Amino acid sequence: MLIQSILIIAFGGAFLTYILGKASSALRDFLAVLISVSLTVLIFLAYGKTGEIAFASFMNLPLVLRINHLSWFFAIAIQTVTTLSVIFSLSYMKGKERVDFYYLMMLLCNSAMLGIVLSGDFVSFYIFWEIMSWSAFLLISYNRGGALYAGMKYIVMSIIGSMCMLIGIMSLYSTYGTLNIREIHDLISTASGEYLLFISILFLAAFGVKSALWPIHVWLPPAHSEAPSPFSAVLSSILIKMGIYGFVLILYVISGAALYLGLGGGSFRYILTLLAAITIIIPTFNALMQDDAKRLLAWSSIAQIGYIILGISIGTSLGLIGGLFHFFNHVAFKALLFLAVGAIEYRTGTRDLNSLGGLIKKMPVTFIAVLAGTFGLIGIPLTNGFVSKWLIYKTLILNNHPFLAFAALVGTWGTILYSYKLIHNIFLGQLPENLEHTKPAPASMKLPFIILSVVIVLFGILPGIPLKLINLITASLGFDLLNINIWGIASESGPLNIINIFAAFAVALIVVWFFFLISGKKVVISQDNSYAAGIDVPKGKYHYTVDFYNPMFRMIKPYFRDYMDEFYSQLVKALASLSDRVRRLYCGDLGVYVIYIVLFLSILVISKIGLNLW
Amino acid sequence: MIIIITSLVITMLAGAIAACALRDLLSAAIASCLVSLAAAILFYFLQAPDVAMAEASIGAALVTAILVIAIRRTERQE
Amino acid sequence: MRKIFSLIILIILALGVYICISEIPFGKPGTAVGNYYIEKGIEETGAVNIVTSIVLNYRGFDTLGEVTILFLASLGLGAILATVQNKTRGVITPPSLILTTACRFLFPFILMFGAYIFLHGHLTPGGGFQGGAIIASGFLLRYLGCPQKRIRQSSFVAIESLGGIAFIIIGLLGFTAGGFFLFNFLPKGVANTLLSAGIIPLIYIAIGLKVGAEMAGIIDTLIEES
Amino acid sequence: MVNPILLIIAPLSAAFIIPLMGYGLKRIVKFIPPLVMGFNLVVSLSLAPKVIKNPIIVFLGGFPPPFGINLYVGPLGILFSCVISLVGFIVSIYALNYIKQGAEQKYHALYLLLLTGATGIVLTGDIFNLFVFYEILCISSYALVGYTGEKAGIESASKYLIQGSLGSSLILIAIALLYGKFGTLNMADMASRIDSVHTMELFFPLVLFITGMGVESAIFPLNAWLPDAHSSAPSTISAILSGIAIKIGIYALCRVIFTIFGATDILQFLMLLGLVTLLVGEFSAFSQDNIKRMLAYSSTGQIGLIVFAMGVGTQYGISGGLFQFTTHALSKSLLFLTTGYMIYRAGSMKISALEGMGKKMPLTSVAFTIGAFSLIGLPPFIGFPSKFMIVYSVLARQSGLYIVFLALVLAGTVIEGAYFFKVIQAIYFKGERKDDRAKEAPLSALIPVIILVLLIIGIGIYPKVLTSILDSSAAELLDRIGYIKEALK
Repeated sequence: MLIQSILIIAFGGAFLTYILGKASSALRDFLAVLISVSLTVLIFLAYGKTGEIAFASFMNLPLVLRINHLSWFFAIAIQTVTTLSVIFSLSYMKGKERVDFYYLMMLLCNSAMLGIVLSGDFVSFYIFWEIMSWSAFLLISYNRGGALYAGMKYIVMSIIGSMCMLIGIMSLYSTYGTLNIREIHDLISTASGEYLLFISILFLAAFGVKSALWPIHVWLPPAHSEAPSPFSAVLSSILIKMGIYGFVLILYVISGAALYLGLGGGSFRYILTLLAAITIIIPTFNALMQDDAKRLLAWSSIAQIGYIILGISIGTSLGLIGGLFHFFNHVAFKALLFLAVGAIEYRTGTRDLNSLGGLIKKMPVTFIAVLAGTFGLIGIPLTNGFVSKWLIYKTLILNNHPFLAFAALVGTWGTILYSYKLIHNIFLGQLPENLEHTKPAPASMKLPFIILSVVIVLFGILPGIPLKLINLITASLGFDLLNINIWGIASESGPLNIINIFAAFAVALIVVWFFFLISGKKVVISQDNSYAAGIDVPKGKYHYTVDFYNPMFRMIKPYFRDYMDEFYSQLVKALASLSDRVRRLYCGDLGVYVIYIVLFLSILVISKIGLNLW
Repeated sequence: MIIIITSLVITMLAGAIAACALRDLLSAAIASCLVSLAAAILFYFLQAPDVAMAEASIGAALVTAILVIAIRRTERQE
Repeated sequence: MRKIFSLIILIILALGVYICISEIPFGKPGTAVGNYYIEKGIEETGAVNIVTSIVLNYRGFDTLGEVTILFLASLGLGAILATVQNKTRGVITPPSLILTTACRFLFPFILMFGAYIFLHGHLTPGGGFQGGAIIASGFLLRYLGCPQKRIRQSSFVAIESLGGIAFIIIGLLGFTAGGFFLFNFLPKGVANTLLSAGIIPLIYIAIGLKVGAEMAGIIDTLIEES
Repeated sequence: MVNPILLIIAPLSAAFIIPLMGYGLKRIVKFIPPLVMGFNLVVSLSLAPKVIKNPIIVFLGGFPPPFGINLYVGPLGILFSCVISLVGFIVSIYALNYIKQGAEQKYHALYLLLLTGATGIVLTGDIFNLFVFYEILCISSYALVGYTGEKAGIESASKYLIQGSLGSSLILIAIALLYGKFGTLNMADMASRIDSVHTMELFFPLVLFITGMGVESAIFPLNAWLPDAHSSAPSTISAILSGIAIKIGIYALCRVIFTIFGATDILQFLMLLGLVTLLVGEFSAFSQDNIKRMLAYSSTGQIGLIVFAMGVGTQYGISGGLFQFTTHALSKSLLFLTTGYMIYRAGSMKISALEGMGKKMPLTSVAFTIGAFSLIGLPPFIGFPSKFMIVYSVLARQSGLYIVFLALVLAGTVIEGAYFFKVIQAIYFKGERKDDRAKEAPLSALIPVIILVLLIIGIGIYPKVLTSILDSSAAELLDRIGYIKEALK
């Protein structure tokens, strides 16, 4: 009953918000927040519940909703981010056009995502999946201009993905006569290896598109950067994670670890981990080259997805825990970063890294938030990102994957570089003249920052809280329960104790602080000092955030073009010219049309007489 | 009997080819009238007087008249 | 190029059709239904002309459809031409006196002949369509011979519609009387007399008038516009 | 019980009456089509439950089947007749205010005759009668395409006429050949005499049938008339042509192939034909900048999908094809109706002229979006269950070749999605951000649009309303023996 009410409130609330928005905008804002918050509460209440309810039927197939640890875990992440984004939107969307529509699509997308994780059979999964796809499309296109192209790219790739999924689902249905996930899991052990591989590849394509796995990631950077910022947060932190959910679903819930590891003689796993490693490296360095803050974050999202998939695809308990935990952490810090960039864009009107700078004094709370976010992103100890990355490294090392571990490490170096670029170009350095009067972010934007920052640090210090739940999830997927305490993992296969790290960190901090204390008094060094040798420079002209990392670009640029994107554009161009050529068959000349009819008739006749085809 | 039928069929064929080949539309219309007329006679010999009557009055007379009127509205040459 | 191409296709098609048709035995028609019509036709419908009995009784519904097609043709022509607005009338050379007089003289006879054909449709070859066409050719002659004289379009339209409605009403009367649409509910009468074959003469009258009006209407529309 | 003959007679007699009303009753003429189609809709719906159990055979003139003409009112016929009268009803409401120029009365009469023809085709049990109604359908559509009197309309109407009559003549020859062979015109009787062996005597008529009916049902490469005709006709007519007329061609084709010939060995060919039609249609639509031409090409694609599903040849596949037929009838008429007033307001058929319509005509734009989503097959609209059924039926054949076919079909769907989403973006997110005052379509246009939207969403969420009639229709198509038995009882 609880699950049904969650979905009913989610969908009903979305439409109610839209209708109410026609009457009063204040009421609409209030309702949107109310619905999101109450959904969060409801989902919280559902913690620990497991169950399955058939709520309707579609083409003689029962549609089933089910809740378990896995779906609760994803649902709470979804709902938290949406709630925070909606709160963020209150001031962000003020005075823009079609705000009713914006809220409708935001809440609809949220409801669909909740539906995805709560559905217990593949038909409802697919239905919610598609609703999510098109509502996200409408929101990505919202900003007009370049957003149209981004939306187009997104929806076309997403349809291709869902068509693959449709084939996969229908194939399962025609083979097993049921689409209930639990029943399929019971039946699938009888499947032949080839069939399982076929299904897995189809689902890999479907979920890979959504989670932006290389080489089918090209929709993501434009879509994330062009969407309205609150929705970028939703896109990056949870919408693409629906692909991760799908991976977990198909690899562990449906097939189970044993079957998955044996898929195609183990080559499937091998290819998946390889793809994940590529997904880490290439996008990381692409992110480095971006000048648009949101595009940078978008590329970074792809790279982080690579970590998650890498963790999941290794196929051990620790890896899965690491992957799922990294998913959760990425939700937190990527949502935070996108919202922060949204706040900066809201206040300054730009997100071009070359024209920002020195905002640390103007927007201190935002700075702290971005700092927390980037620390998490890099994986600096005492943030949650550290724990999950630690777990993933540990898995890779324990399972003898030196190259993959190296790839992950390279990815982290890159992450440090672009994170620094982000934080430096926005907050440090020289404040451009036109940004002198920047106001701090409004309260409704600060609230999400604070909450998410707290989450990042809290789970960095006390990783046991989420790990306990994740451990339950992996246990329900057939892995052994690990011994988890509040500070980390106590089992011998991957010991992790935050207290030790905390202690080491504290000691280091004290030492540094001590040296800092004894090193004498504080000298304020003006920008002119370090930059122009004390001579006055005209303000605004020497903005040294422009072309950050320029020497490095020159080095890596030839290797890190987005080859896949170019490939797809060529493909689309070829298809367009083909379609133009096909269209020319209808040339408007009646004589030719009559020839077509005669030709058709003669082909039919010949196929019998000459070729004896039928 | 067979001679009559054969000659009628040949007339029909000739009329049809002429209707296609002639560039003067009026002549083509008359040629197609010839086809109908021959067909009507053919029908009569094939013991279908009802069809023959219909063919004669509609195919030979009315359709030709309509074609001629239509040609008068447009151009005479193809 | 295109001509050669289409010629080649046509030759191939002709060859194919020839091979197809050469395997079909012509001249030996299957007569599953035909024999029944010949045997039982007069008895069941009262019409001596078997063709008529088939056209109007066994397959009366087809005839209704065919009548509708004709109706459609004139309606469609009217619809399309009604909006085309170029009434640049060519100079009409008045026909000679002899022609005019002959037309006037012949016109009623042609009408009468047409009426005869559709009235005797159930007895002799012919029927509504043929009679109607002959009537229309009378009108054609009149238009050619005396171009000044015109008949109001609307009267043609009215006759068309009334003819169609009459057909349907007769059908519906059969439905109420016998339970079947187009049921031959009237007494069959004695074969070979004018008042026989039940509803067949009635329908033929309707069809004859209708077809005549339609054809004449089409010609009228075309001439009007030219 | 209402006699199904009324389904044909009512619109026919109304069409005959309309010209008589030219004097004085001119105003009420336009209310006749909605009235008659409403009546037809009620009759068809009331017949549906009975027909699913037992088909109704109606003798015309009181002669039993092989000798007279009969109507075979089975589930298939009633399904089609329901859709025809539904779409006809909705479009005729739309036409109340939309049709203003030209010979208005004649338009309404022609419109009714078109629907008469369509209903006649699906209900009749006699091949020649089918041909007669087919001609009624075709000729009225020729006339309606050109009825506005514009040059483009007349040109495309005459092209349509020439190609259509070529097709009709082929059908006539085929019927003549069959009649010469079997001496009967009744479909059931003919079916009972056709041996399962395919000799040349049967092959040639079959080929002629496929070609002839392919012209009307817009199978590639016989569909060259379609884009011209659909784009130059008034929007109501485009909706009817696309929603009904071409589907009737498919019906006739299926009736001939499945019921008369029982030709299961050409099903794979049919699938291939559908696939090619689909791909060509979608590709051509992809590079269109004229919205109506785009919709027209998309109709070709959808026809391809329907033919493809019919070619699967299983009960489920045919149900899926019929479901897709319903989907397309509803969605495509919705699309044409909504674009009708958009074009009227924008003054151009270019897609770029529709920019900013989301602001100017919000309801119409939403309806357009829903129609497009439904055609692409997105849930929760009606297009989804139909696509679901088709995909399932193909995969249920468990054959590698079929999976390749299916992948190509779905690739076509992706292309379709691409161009529809482009239009949706143009409607909502392109153009100046001017605050134009909303200038919505009139109420008489909104009501039908809203009805269609409700149907699309309703059936999309609860497809069960259709499944029983779809299943029994598919069974009727597949069960030749049953058909023969019922018809010749």
